Amino acid sequence: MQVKVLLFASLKEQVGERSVSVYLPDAATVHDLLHALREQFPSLATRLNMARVAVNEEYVSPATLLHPGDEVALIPPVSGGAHV
Amino acid sequence: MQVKVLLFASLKEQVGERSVSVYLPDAATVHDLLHALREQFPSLATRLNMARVAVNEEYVSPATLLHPGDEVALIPPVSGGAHV
Amino acid sequence: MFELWDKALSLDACLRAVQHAGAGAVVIFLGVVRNNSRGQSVNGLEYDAYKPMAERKLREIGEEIDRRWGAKCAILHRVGRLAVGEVSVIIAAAAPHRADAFEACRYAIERIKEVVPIWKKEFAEDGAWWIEGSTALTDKPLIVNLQASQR
Amino acid sequence: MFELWDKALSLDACLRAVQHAGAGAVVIFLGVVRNNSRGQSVNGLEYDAYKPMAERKLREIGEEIDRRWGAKCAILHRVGRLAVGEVSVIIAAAAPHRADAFEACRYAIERIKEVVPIWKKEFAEDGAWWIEGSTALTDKPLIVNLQASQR
Repeated sequence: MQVKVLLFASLKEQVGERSVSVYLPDAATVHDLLHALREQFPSLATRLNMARVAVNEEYVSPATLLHPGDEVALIPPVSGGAHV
Repeated sequence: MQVKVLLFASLKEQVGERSVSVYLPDAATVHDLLHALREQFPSLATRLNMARVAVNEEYVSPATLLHPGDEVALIPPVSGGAHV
Repeated sequence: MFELWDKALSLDACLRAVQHAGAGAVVIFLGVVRNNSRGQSVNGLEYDAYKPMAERKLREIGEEIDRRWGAKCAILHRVGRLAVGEVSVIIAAAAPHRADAFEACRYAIERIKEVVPIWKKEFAEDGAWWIEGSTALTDKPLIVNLQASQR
Repeated sequence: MFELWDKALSLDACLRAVQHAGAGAVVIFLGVVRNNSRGQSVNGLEYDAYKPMAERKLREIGEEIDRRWGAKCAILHRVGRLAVGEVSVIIAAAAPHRADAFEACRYAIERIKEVVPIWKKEFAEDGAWWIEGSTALTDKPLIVNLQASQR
């Protein structure tokens, strides 16, 4: 299956795109997705280690199964709220 | 000397005046003033025990000497700030 | 700005008084007249004050907050009669960091209830009561109902 | 009201969203862009966000605050480019009593920095930096200067 992965902040800027597409076998997990992203974008490896993954707007664990049509996002450590 | 004493909240309402005048010997203290007030306004006695005294807009102790022209005020326990 | 007003308080005025380029955090407290107190429904409040001393004490609180937290502070307090929903006090505290702004603002409201000569009268279903003493310091505030005691 | 805006935030809108007759205390937090950070002078900020998830997470914080403190809450957060002095976030919390309003408001800002997918980029004298991770949780936030790392 093909999964679209949303990128934000430094990840978006590094890749130059708001999202990337990754091809995964059926029944792939979030762990598999991260592995595929590291192969496809070696320059992101360090930042991928820091990021959490959200599926359909909820944080998920690496064991979570992905399904076609899922909205997947990489969430670097957040820094909103206030400057202080 | 004659001392004008400002009244607030329940004290003002009980007496029906914003201030009262009290005659005191020279070199009288705040303690003497409270004594004179208790004699002059027996109905205030309980509430006088709860009140602090301010002279020239500062809280003072019973031993403080009064001087002609001092602005004296009786300060019941305060309750401003907010209702909660 | 440390003032007692007999008209509606201005949040904008408080904000303008405290904002500065180094202030990353502003914490504001608004006291609002509730529709109930002590289990009774309340129609409104009246605040009495020793105005010059109250404004002086508010300013002293602001100076203490500046020394302790490096926060710039403004306090407006209503006097006179207030309806339910009206704002009785506004405190704004601006500091470089949020922890200081929160502590400063909280300190201001607690300190007001200890030292600033302002008193409130509650117009409740069970009568009109002068509340003397802070409900924050004693479970049983000293309340004085002159009408009742004069009956 | 739990929203991300790309224009100036409205304090009035937050207040209107939380006020109710039983609320005696309203505590408001404003985050303001400072002119300095990490010892550097700062020209401005840019906030990026995963908007639908961020608004959902803000709403979840509001629901948690309602359950824990009985406080009604509103949160507005800016996205896009902000100049020094502009307001990046407004949190309003209204509760029957002031202790709850203060705790609720403080909790909201701390929780935002943990779970809400919003990120800021600092435009400072030493370059433009994505700040990833909360300065509240670590002394050394993870900062990422893409220009520098690509040189």
